[in-house]
Amino acid sequence: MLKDIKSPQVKKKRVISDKSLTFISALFAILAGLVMSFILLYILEATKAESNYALPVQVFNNFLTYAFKDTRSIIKVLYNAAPLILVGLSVGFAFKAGLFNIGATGQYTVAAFFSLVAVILWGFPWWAAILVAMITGGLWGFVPGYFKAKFNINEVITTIMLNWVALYFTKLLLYNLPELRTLPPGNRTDPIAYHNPTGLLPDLGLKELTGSSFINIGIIIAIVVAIIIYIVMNKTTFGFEIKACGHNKDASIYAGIKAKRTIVLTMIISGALAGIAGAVSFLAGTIQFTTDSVLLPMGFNGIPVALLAFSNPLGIVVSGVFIGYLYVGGQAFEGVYSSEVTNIILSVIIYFSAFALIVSQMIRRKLSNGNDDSGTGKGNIFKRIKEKTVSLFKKKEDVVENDEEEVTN
Amino acid sequence: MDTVAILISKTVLYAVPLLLGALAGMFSERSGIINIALEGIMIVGSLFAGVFLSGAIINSALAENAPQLIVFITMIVSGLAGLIFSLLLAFAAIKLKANQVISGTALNIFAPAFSVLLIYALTYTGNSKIPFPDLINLNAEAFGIDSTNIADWVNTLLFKNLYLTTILSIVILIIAFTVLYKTKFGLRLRACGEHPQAADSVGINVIKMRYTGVAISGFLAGIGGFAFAMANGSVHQSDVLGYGFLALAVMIFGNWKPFRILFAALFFSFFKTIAVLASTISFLPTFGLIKVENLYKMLPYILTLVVLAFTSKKSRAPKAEGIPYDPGKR
Amino acid sequence: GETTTEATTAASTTEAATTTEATTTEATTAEADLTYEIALVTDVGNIDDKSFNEGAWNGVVQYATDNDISYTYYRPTEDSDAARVESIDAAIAAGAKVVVCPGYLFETAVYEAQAAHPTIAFLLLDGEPHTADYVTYETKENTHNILYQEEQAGFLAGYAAVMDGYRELGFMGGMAVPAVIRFGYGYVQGADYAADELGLTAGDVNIKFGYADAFWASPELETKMDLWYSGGTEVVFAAGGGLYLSVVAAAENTTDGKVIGVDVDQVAESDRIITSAMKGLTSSVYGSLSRFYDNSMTWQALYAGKTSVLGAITGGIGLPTADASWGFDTFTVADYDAIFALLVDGTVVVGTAIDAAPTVSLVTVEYDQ
Amino acid sequence: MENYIIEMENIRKEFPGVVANDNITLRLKKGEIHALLGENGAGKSTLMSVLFGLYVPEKGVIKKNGEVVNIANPNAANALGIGMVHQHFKLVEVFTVLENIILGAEPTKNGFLTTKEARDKVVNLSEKFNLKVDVDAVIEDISVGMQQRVEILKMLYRNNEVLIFDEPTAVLTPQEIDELMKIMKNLIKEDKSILFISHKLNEIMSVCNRVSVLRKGKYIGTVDVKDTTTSKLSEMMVGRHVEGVKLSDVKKKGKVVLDVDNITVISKSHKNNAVNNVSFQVHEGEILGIAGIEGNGQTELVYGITGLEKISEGRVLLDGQDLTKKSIRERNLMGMSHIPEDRHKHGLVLDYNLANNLALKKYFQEGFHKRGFINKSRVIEHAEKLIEDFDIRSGKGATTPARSMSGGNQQKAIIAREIDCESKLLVAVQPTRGLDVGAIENIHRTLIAQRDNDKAILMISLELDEILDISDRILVMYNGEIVAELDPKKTSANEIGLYMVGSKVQDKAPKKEVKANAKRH
Ligand SMILES: Nc1ncnc2c1ncn2[C@@H]1O[C@H](COP(=O)(O)OP(=O)(O)OP(=O)(O)O)[C@@H](O)[C@H]1O
Ligand SMILES: Nc1ncnc2c1ncn2[C@@H]1O[C@H](COP(=O)(O)OP(=O)(O)OP(=O)(O)O)[C@@H](O)[C@H]1O
Ligand SMILES: [Mg+2]
Ligand SMILES: [Mg+2]
Repeated sequence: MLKDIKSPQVKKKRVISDKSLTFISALFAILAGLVMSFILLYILEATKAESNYALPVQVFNNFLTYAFKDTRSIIKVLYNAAPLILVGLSVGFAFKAGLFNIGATGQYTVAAFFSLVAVILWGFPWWAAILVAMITGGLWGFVPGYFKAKFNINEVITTIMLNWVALYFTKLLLYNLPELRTLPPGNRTDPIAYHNPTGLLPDLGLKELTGSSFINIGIIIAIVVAIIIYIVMNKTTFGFEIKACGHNKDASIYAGIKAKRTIVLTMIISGALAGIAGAVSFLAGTIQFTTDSVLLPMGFNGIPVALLAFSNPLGIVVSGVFIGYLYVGGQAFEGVYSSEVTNIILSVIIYFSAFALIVSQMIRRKLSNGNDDSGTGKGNIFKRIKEKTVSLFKKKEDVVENDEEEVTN
Repeated sequence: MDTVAILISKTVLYAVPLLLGALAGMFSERSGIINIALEGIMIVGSLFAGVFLSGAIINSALAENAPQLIVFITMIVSGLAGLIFSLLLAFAAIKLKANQVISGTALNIFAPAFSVLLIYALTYTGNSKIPFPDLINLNAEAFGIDSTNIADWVNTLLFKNLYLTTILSIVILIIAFTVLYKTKFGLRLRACGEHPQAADSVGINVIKMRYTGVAISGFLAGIGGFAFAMANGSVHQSDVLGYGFLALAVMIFGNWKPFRILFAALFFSFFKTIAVLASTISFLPTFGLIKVENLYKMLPYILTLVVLAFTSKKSRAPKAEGIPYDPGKR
Repeated sequence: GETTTEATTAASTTEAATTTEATTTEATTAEADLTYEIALVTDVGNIDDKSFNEGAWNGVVQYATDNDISYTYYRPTEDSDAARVESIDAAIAAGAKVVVCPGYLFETAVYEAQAAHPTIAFLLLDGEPHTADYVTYETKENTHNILYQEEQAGFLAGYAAVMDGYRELGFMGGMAVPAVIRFGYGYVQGADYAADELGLTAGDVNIKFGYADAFWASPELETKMDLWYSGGTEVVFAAGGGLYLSVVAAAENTTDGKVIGVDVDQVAESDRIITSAMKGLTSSVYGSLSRFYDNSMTWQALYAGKTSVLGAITGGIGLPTADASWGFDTFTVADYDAIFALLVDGTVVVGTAIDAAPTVSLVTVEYDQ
Repeated sequence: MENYIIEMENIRKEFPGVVANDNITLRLKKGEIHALLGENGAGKSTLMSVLFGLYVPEKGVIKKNGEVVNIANPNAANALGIGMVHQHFKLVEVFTVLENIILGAEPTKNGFLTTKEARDKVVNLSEKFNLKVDVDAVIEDISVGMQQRVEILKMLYRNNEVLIFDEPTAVLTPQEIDELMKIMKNLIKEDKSILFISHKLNEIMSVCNRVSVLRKGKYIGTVDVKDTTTSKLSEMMVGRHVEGVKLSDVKKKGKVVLDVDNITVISKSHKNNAVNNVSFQVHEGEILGIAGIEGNGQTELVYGITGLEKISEGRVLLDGQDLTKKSIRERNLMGMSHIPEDRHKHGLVLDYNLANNLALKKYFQEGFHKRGFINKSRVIEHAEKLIEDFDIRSGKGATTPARSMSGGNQQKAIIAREIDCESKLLVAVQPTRGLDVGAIENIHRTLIAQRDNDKAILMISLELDEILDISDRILVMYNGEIVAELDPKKTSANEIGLYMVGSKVQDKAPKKEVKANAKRH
């Protein structure tokens, strides 16, 4: 009865696999971001009274090579990457369960604060402080999870609300815990080393060696956690349940999965991950918590990290390092233009990654409908993708048909 | 008395950007597109208001003679800026069927950076602010009332924080309501947000409708951004301090309905104002805490959560929101 | 002298911009290799913070422009000593000969950097190099520190206000950081001193005292200021970068609310600003840079490893006395010169302590909770 | 030559990987009722969607009254007087009947909606063709039958002369069907022309003038109804001879397996109880069929039994064990299987592959995981076995994404999974919904086989023939209550129909007085 449907599908798979497709579209997005930013630099230069078009080229070149100047720059990249990866995991983990945790920043903030309380006030060692952070972050994640499960309130709203609650909550505590800020001027937490060196993330003696204060085991923690999450997601029954809920809540309930419980658990874990990120950031002993703190951007940066990796835990490690690089390399723009260029790159990348996969799936489908020899050899794929994309924006029906295997993240 | 007057007038003042933002969100979501980019769009609106004011008009005679006209023109400018910016979301979400939340997030990251860079392109400094020339708010005199003849608190209550945007936002609210419920466009827009296939089957161009919905959204959010900047020390500072996200909350809180949104905006704004005054209003307890205002600042958010929890049963999002329209799907 | 440079500093963003434009382009065409000789590293935030960064930056821009020297600024990637050190290194790598570090936040960073880069000159504003734990203080030969006696500027503002007949005063600081606190406490002492001089009785003068926790305008702050003014406050000392926007806005909501500006002569910003507690941020940077270059790019003995304290004596602080900037009715320039003289010759000593509120006899200060 | 009002010539429409319509030619005479017959996926809906301008064909021309016309979108179709009642209704649930009817053709006075004359027009139409509707009722509150009448009114309101009905009878009672048939005849009198899609041959025989048959997207032929028979038609449709399955033997019922004791389920959509003090039992080796019009509480009854919804009163016992308080998983483990009504909502995780879907009720059991780690190879083996046993066809076997499978095969997969659980009780809701005769036959065989080796089966269906063919016992549900218990051997579709609409109530059935439900009829 269905041969007519069957056979073409088999053909289609020969064109190009899902994995490589995801990869290609991510690359495509990144490329787009870089190109855009380069053009932007030119425009900025052009607006000047006397433009010097050698400048953008140089600056962009600096940007691309910035982090490879020396070991310290590379260390800085990894230093940025560690929390980015962890927050990315937080957001990505929730995505997999069909939840948009825009509140990672709130969870990150609260957890970071309590990790500092743990080391400064309670004299905890770093690993214990990370546990504290996981718990507090988890709590902050629990609330939206519970609201979603119990009242079916959109987690986007609850998490946004809780971000602000987190901000004022931590401020209030910081003000009322003067023991945290004994050194002048007294508007920021004391350096950890000042109270409790065991609270600092170990640097394995590399601080001396490299002379960089940005080195610590944060990146290792991040990678280990990423691997754990990957295993949980793809190898365990729990991961099976989470993804099932993410794809189709009703079906999971029907199959006997406790969907509500799963949602709450997911948010708790997601919060805990953001929590680890907070601890890793602040236990590095570099930044401090201040009374004028605004919503910490790090929490939001997790979103692009996750999106760029299509929420794949291992992919997140890569995208985390990549975006970590953007922020370090972005300093090349400072002074000459403005480091905001980095965020432009970032936003363009996310913008494109929002539809890159879908578009490329459409393209693949069109390829597969075309003659069979299609897809042999990547180069020719790209050629086709190019010409198809062009046609895509012209023909109406083309855009219309994508019902199979849409990514739900 | 004065305190109360201030409380009320401020509540109204800061409800305006929320109201506009939430109405913006409403139009987009009623057409089926989740618009999480309100924050970014508001920033762009405020940005172009700043550029326009500091650039074109600042030293023209108009400014003295017809300040309110300037305000009005600026509203249009910021609205159009928001509209154009929002088309980026529309294109990705409607034409390319991108995940709407993701593309919205992209816009939110883009806007503030873009603002700084535009200012850079205009001034070659890394500045992030454009101060507005002080736009006269509508004082009593503007209504031919001599403010010296009326009680101080009345003056505070009515005129101290009255901007053209305040009045026009009420007009916009009423228009929004009429358009949504009393016109054929509104009926079709809502149909697209509820059941696009049905709309399509009776010959409504869903794509066009959704573009329009998002465009209106962008226009209103842009104005909202201007209203915010004007209320906030009348300066554009490449940031709307999260009011875009709050507007989103207000919209949901208001159950995607114009007048409930008005209520929600006032509710929210009221508690935000209370919180600010906390440290100065004597009758609010301090619990022996330093900077207790931070405690009260949590209030509006927590209260919103509580209210949402109670009203969640009744709350009902447009059915097709967030789902890319796909005629093939059955 | 001071006043002239002060005048130029008052330039609004746009003007400052145009001056910058010229140089940026020159710099780039001349030095397409992206090296900059004078570097400023911002503590946190941007060079338009209407505070330390901006004041110092304007000094850099002006000196570099006048003398056609390449310059730029760097923004640390995060609010940490490590990042500030990193930016300093970056600046030096890009050819900086002198690095301007505005703000006490740099104390630890400069402590490290001055040792790491003995051949590079550092100009540290509002602080002195020390270790993170505040145990060891050391200023090396290649570093020059400038401290400002904000308390004196604040004192003059408070004194002038009360002498001019204001009784209900307010102080809104950006954040409880040393410079701001000194402004505030000086302001309180000045008011108290005036009250005593006028023979007022306790409680005649009241001061509301608070911090905004931010150097920028916000709806919250404006609302709060509205309440202060409507609660009877006549004049508010807005000591914190961009937050004056909110204070002025609130003042303009009242019929006769007044504002006192900070750092630079801000009278141009609004007719509600009656005076400004100035400190020669821009001018001192300008001055130091010129001395540095005049002395073949090293600190001369007078400054090398030394801290200059800019106050009444050096003319580093004060109120603007030009007619245009003089917003007082009964309080005259002559009165001002008189009290100023007392500060100079040390008859009047303003307390500098910032860890505890100043003890006052007559004014009642209501510190924000 | 004949005067055709519509001619579709050599239409070709492709979907990704599917040729839905392959060079199909269809001619509709003025004033005739023309049936379009075919299996699932034969391409009927697609062809009609092409005529209605929803899809643009790759090849072929459409003529109206002899001239070639271009139907790019539904507007164009409307302009040409072509209207369509869709298989899955296209109504905005939160809108009123009137709003839905005028949507897209709204009367306005200087920009503003003016519903006055629209209302009058609708009321007239509904009287003229006696299509009873409550103009101001909100769609989500009204019965499926009324929703369909709304769809018809939509066409009439637009003065369409060519009317397309896509599987209109699938959801109706015999009475409603007769009603619809009358309506269609009236419409012809008003010289409309009708295209009528159905799987049901007897309907076609009763009203249609001619039949065109499609198979796997290809055009098979067109015949006059008067010189053909149902068996000829079904052969044309499926390509082989099919005879529906019927229960032959009579088994004596074994011990009670499912005991539903006086349960009540509160409705989500309206204030009355969806299920009202319902009691019945299902025995070993019997198929108990529950008949009823959609929306009379069957869905909620099943939810109550399977645990998808809480029951407010009463108990449910399985093999004497009370499972009222038990979780869904516990119920499954205690021996309850469930073929859900909505295969896309409940039955499958469409984005999971077939293997995972088949493991949906096993993954947590012995052998499928070791200490929480899923045993992938085991999952695949298990899937391959079921695919083999139940002949589930799909592109890439075990790893095919469920979404890309056909309705029929998706259904097979679900049934395979549920039967594989070897539960004592199988709750089968709409087991053959929208499937073609071939698939139906196949599934009915499976169900009967289960019954024959002493499983208890509770079957809920809207298809009366199905109920009559394979039930040992029939209950009829109306307005949340059981209104009749019947013996399939001794009753008829018509009798059941009368109970289904509540116009006949049985005394021997456990009966409560029937609450009038404002929201219905
Ligand atoms: N939106 C779509 N996307 C992909 N394929 C489709 C789509 N709609 C239909 N098809 C394919 O076209 C073929 C014809 O589908 P169609 O719905 O016309 O069949 P049908 O005869 O109406 O079946 P049924 O009796 O179930 O309604 C099916 O095999 C299906 O695979
Ligand atoms: N997204 C799709 N892609 C490919 N084929 C599809 C798709 N959706 C439906 N089909 C095909 O269209 C035909 C009818 O589809 P559908 O899902 O409507 O089956 P159905 O039996 O009609 O189910 P229902 O009664 O729920 O409509 C089936 O052959 C199915 O394979
Ligand atoms: Mg069909
Ligand atoms: Mg069907």
